[in-house]
Amino acid sequence: EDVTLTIESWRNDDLPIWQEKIIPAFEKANPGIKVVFSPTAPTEYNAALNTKLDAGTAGDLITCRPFDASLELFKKGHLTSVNDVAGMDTFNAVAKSAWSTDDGATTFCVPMASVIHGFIYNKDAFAKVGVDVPKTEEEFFAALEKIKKEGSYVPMAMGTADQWEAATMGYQNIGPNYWHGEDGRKALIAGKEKLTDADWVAPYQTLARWADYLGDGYKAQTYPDSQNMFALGRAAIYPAGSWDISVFNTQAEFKMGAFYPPVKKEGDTCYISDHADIAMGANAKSAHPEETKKFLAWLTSADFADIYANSLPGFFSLSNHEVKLQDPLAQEFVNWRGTCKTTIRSTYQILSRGTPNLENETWGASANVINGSETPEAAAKRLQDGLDSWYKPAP
Amino acid sequence: MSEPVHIRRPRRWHIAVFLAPALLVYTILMVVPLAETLRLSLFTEQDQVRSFAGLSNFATLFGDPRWAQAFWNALLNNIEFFCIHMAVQNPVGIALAALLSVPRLRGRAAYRTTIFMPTMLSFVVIGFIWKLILSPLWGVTPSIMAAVGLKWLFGPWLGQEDTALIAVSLVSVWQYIGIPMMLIYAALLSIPEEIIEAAECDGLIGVAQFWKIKLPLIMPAIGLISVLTFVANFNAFDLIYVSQGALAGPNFATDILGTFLYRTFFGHQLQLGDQHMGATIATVMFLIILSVVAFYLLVIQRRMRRYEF
Amino acid sequence: MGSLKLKGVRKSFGKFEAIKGVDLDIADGEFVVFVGPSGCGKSTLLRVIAGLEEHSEGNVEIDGRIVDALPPAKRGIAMVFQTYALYPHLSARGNMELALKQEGVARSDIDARVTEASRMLALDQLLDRRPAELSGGQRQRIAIGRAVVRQPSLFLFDEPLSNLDAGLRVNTRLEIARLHRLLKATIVYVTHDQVEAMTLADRIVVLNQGAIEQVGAPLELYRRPANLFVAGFIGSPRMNFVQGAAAAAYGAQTLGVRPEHLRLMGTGGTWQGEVSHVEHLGSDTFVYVDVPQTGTLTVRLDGEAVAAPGAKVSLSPVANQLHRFGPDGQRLAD
Amino acid sequence: MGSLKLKGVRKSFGKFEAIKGVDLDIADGEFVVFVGPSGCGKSTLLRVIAGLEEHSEGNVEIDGRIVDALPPAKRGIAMVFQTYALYPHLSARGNMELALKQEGVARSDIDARVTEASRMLALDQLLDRRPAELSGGQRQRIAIGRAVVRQPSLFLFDEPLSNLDAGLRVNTRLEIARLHRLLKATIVYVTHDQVEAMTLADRIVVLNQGAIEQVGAPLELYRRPANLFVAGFIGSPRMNFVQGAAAAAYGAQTLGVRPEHLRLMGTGGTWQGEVSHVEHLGSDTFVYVDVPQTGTLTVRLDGEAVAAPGAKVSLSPVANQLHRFGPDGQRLAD
Amino acid sequence: MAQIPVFRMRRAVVHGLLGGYTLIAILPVLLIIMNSFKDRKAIFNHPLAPPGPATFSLIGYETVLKQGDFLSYFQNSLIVTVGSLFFILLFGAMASFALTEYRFRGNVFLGLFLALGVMVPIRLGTIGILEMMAKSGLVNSLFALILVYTAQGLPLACFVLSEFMRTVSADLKNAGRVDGLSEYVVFFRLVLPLVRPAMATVAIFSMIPIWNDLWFPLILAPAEGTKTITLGTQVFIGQFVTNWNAVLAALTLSLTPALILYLIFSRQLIRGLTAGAVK
Ligand SMILES: Nc1ncnc2c1ncn2[C@@H]1O[C@H](COP(=O)(O)OP(=O)(O)OP(=O)(O)O)[C@@H](O)[C@H]1O
Ligand SMILES: Nc1ncnc2c1ncn2[C@@H]1O[C@H](COP(=O)(O)OP(=O)(O)OP(=O)(O)O)[C@@H](O)[C@H]1O
Ligand SMILES: [Mg+2]
Ligand SMILES: [Mg+2]
Repeated sequence: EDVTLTIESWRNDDLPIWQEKIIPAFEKANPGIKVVFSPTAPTEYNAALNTKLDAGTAGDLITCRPFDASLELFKKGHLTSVNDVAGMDTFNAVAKSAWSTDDGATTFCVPMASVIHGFIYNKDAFAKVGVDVPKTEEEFFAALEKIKKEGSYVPMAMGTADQWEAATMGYQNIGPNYWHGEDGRKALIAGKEKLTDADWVAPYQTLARWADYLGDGYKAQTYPDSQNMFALGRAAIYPAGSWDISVFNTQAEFKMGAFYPPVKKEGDTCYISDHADIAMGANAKSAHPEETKKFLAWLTSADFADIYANSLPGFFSLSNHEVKLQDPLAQEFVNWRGTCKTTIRSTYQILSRGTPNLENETWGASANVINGSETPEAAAKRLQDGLDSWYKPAP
Repeated sequence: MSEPVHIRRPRRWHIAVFLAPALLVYTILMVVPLAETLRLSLFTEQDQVRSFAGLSNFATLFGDPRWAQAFWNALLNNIEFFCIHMAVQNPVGIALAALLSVPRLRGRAAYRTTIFMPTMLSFVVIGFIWKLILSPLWGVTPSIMAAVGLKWLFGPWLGQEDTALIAVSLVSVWQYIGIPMMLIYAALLSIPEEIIEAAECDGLIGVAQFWKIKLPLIMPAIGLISVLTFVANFNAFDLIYVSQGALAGPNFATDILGTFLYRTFFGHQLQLGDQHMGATIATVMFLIILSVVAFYLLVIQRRMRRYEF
Repeated sequence: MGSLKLKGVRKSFGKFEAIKGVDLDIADGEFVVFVGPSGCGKSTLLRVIAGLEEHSEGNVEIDGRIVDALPPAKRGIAMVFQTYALYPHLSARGNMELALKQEGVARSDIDARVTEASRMLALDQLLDRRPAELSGGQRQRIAIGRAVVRQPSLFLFDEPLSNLDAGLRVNTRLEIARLHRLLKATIVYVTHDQVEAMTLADRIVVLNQGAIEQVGAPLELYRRPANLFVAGFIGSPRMNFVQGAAAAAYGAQTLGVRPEHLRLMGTGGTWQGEVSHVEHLGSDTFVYVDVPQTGTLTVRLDGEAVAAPGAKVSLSPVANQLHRFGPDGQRLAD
Repeated sequence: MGSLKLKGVRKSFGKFEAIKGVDLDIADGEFVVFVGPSGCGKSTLLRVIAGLEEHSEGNVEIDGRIVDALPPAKRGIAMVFQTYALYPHLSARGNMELALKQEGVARSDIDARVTEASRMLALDQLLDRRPAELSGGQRQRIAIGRAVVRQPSLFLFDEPLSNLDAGLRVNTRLEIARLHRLLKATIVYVTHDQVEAMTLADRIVVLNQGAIEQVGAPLELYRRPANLFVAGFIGSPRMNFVQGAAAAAYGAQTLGVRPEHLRLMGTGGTWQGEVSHVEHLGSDTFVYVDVPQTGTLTVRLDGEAVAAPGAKVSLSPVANQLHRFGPDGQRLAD
Repeated sequence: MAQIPVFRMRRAVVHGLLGGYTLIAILPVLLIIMNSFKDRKAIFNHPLAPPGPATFSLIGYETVLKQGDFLSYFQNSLIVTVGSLFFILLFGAMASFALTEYRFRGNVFLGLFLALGVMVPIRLGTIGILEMMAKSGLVNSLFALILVYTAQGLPLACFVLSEFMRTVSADLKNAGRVDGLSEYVVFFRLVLPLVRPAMATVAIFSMIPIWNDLWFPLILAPAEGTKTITLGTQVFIGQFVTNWNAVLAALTLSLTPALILYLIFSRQLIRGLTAGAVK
């Protein structure tokens, strides 16, 4: 008799792709196992999943958010170790770090994909206004100014209503250039740098300047609003996560290009956020541990890497399999891995473990800074104070 | 003549039979789990070990400036949220009911049905509808306001700290206005026709009649609605969660006790759920609501005159 | 001041015509009582006069002025409702004052009028109580007081005593009679109580199915009812109606004899019958006599008359107290 | 079957004692009427008998069996409520059948009983209507029918006619009297209507403030009221009470004279006075005479007596119809 | 005769005010429904215009209906809602009958005990409830939802029904008792039919949160076979957040059944609310 595995996930957007591509591929390779993809809205996912795990009714396979949220699940014994899953060696330590214990000894989720930040732009708009792809910050703001003057496009499509958009597409997007990627991030965790240091305040100062180039009423503009604004061709530049690519591919009727966050001065090293975002683990209470393991093992395969990356352009495989991307825009994003140094979002590892939660605070701070309701310095101080209240870096 | 004898009445088992199903379902599925949860407010957890903590969670909530600041912010917002309902929802609801109860009004049923309709919609739908409508991008509201020459008044209300709470409250008012309207309407109908006619004969018509005759007579209903509004507002959560997100932006300007509790209890994004602090907040909320309801039941309701018509 | 004229007043509720063309003249200071069976339109007519109900046709004139388009408050009337309709949230004083305040009457004047009315109705002790704290009779007096203070030219009363118990009813009835003598105001009064109608009215208006059957002084209606309906309606116990041969003997289609106008004798009366039932009230005795071919006749005897069911008796009507009606139900000339 | 015995029955609502120790024996087949002013405990006592109210002390015996602990359903009684209390969602037939069906009476038997009752009460045409579609009198008959079909040994009626209008009231009253003759059941009947009490009862029980004032046949109460309360309560218009010298002349603290037992004459009577008000009912005339030192006396005259307010008149009581009461309010031996 | 002019004036003002608010109440909903039938460009460029031949499009509905089994979601919602309402009304009516009809020790206490339920969001008890359901194997069954909603709806139902129970004539119940009916028969055959309008009122007030609830379907019965329509809609809104055709169509699809149910009940609702008034 067939065994049915249920996947818990917040990616309800991906439902059709799982149903039409990924699951059939797995089932074909593994007869006797049926898989059901059962997503929850992202806003409800954590609450629903935790409740179900506590009560023992969660699905067999758990889609893992990066870092502490999943680490906590592992500590509570909800997730099993995946060290023994065949094929785990296709991931390097960095890829696994988001789903491993602090000492790196145990990994509890199989990494699936990362996302990269950058800017997508409307090629037609750039041509019409006559601006080139900016390489430095100066050029970036010059371009924005020119587009604004010209008047037929909103220079940049972003809103602060949802808060996370400002933090993720704004602060975490441009920040690595200022704090020098992994160096800065690690120093912060080690307590050697502070959020009040110039390198950490600077991205907020830059962000504050964006306000002039956002659409009317950007304060009430939600993330879907921004997407629509750009997709409808009303805006020239869109601070993006690579996952936006698939949305725009189906909706935009103009040519698009992408550029990585402009650097301070010509010739500076560029840094990009290549953030381990999604992985999958096994529910310790699963009634079918064998089959679950089988599925996880399949996730490490080249097959899966190919299907996933190509059906969800913008989600880039974390494995070391060669994946040929068919989507040119996605390929453009991946290419930056060669040009720039990569890092992950600064707030995710360790620093959001306590209360107040640095990630959540960063959302508010980023939105406030753009809205002008808080100065970059005050925001930074507030964040650092919050962090200090519970975080004592190991000496 | 023989002495009267005393005979005991048999036990009334049927009372138990009538009560049992409701009490069982209610106790098992509601009271026990909730009590279980509220009990957590007296415990804390270190490394997956739960231990008794006395009132220290409450000390944290009120003593730790971060918790306290968030709590008071939520409480004040919640009070504002409630005040806006009291100031808008109930008066407008009463006014609508008063209009509906005008005698021999044509189309009464249609008005009533339509105005009650938003109450039937889910938060998801309402949150979404109003985000769309108020969205500067879609431009429905700006163009309507432009049509009446008020375009300059328009702003991204849901996104500004000083307007977001008011805007969300008004959406909530829009949604719930049908309830006070219906209840007051029923109360107005129960005023005997002859009292109204006596007032007509006495020269009290229209607004004067409403203030001097009807309003005093529906006071008990208004009291009831106020309490129901209070309870509903201090339990509210969904609408803000749907329209402003779990962080109740901008900058916690729309954070009320419900969202604060939810975020704390269940966690959010990278923030892990803290059942103990969540339960602490829930207990405080429970006490606030309980004390207001008790105050109403024991003090206000008893003083309020009820009229038998 | 206080005269009332109804000219061809009609009132329909949808298809149903509740008032079917009423013409009526009421002189200043008159006390007119509307009587009629339940549902005949008494209240509706009163409400049309008050302006609480819009009539469909005709005119209402108060003091020679057509008031059809005036709201109740502007008609110079005061109404006392069957259910009292006191404002439950106001004290007795508040109830009486409200209309005056609304009109903007000066404070001193208000006080004077309330004092006067409460003296007249013996309400002084009650002025600060609310309706809920008053007995039925007291409430009724407050309701009347509320009407009195407005000094209307026309009082309208809708069955004001029907909610009172027997004892109170007698007292309040006497009070209303006194009030009328005192104020000399015009009063239109609806009731279905025989005694009230007979004792209070200057003129009684008998309504039936929305139309006037007869208008006249109480004793006139009692003595000379214009038709079968009025004959049957006025008087208690009800008038006996005899048809067929017995009536033909008097040259009438229907012959009406009131129970108090039948004499009971051993033999030799006009009608022979058998006692079927006897009711002893102490002060009166009602004897029900089954007369073959004629039906049951009610006889009222004074005091404690002795009559046993089953006894064969003979009945005679008092000669000049017979009422003769034609085939159309109208009274035949005496 | 059908006898009822109350032994020292008391009933308190909290501190308030509504029934203050009632002893009463009612024989099988008797028609007993409870009268008394509003609030005196008539309904409460009836409800105690029915088992709807638990009494605080004493015993209720039906057919020699103490029923204190029996629920109403098991007492073998049927009750007719003042408000009819018909089941609004059931047809007339449904109302009558419900109890029988619930008892498990056979279908054929049910049909027989309903047919019998509806024949007796002339309900045949109404059986399929719901209460809302019936007039007050018809509803009352259904309520009685519902009681009748259960064939109880004891009927309880609580003011069954008080909601009816005058005409219907007379008819239904006669119907109940007939029913009693027909069924020979025991009936306990509450009313505050003089006429009903006098005409229906085998015995009247006069209650006042929760205690029995007097029990007796109607005419006995009329003729020999045991005390002032009963004297004032039985008879309409109310008995005149004279105190002071006028009463002392007859050797009494209070002298009672019924209005129908006063004779009006020009001069030479016992009391002199002035006519203050006259009410003409057609069949009777009530004359109110102000007698100095004594108060207002009511005189009932037959027919259309002529008497004008203001006239000086003289009054005499009918000799053997005087009621003398002592200082304690009790009747003095004749 | 002409109408009394004062009345006519007054009524015009009343209609103006009521009509105005009715627009406020209905316009947002109409806007959504209207735009769900338009193509993407038209939604954005002329949001206030009704769909015309040039702009009419059903693409949103196609997208939505292709994705999920709306009919089955609707059926689940219906079963849960109707089932819960049945138990809420039955149990609630029984309890409030006992509380209002009989005087017994603990009566007042039980009344207060039932009222506590409206003061804490039941969501907080989720873990306990879920564990209980898991133990009894009711997870992913509609029955679990029915049980929870019944518990959740009882306090308010008892509160409202008690008010109405008090208005049922005592004589009527007593007539039944004297007629030999047991307490159960009095309740089921006499009282219940008479409080039907009140039951409709409670039904509407209880129906709203049940029909619209997202949380418990998500936790207790998220399986495809037991998904409710609100949960289904929510998935769509998440999935097509930028595809406004689909979002508007999903919104329209999810709000229509609620409105239809409401229209069915609303007549009874009014009767329930005004039952005491118009005798
Ligand atoms: N608002 C209304 N709509 C329809 N019909 C009505 C309305 N008001 C009264 N009627 C009908 O008009 C008729 C007259 O009613 P009205 O109240 O005047 O009777 P009434 O003589 O006062 O009776 P009662 O002695 O019972 O008070 C009745 O048949 C009644 O059913
Ligand atoms: N449930 C109760 N609680 C408290 N007091 C009550 C209750 N029922 C009746 N009473 C009181 O008991 C007394 C007797 O009431 P009961 O109803 O028996 O009077 P009644 O003689 O039937 O009067 P009526 O002629 O007005 O019907 C009254 O004073 C009443 O106020
Ligand atoms: Mg009337
Ligand atoms: Mg009584």
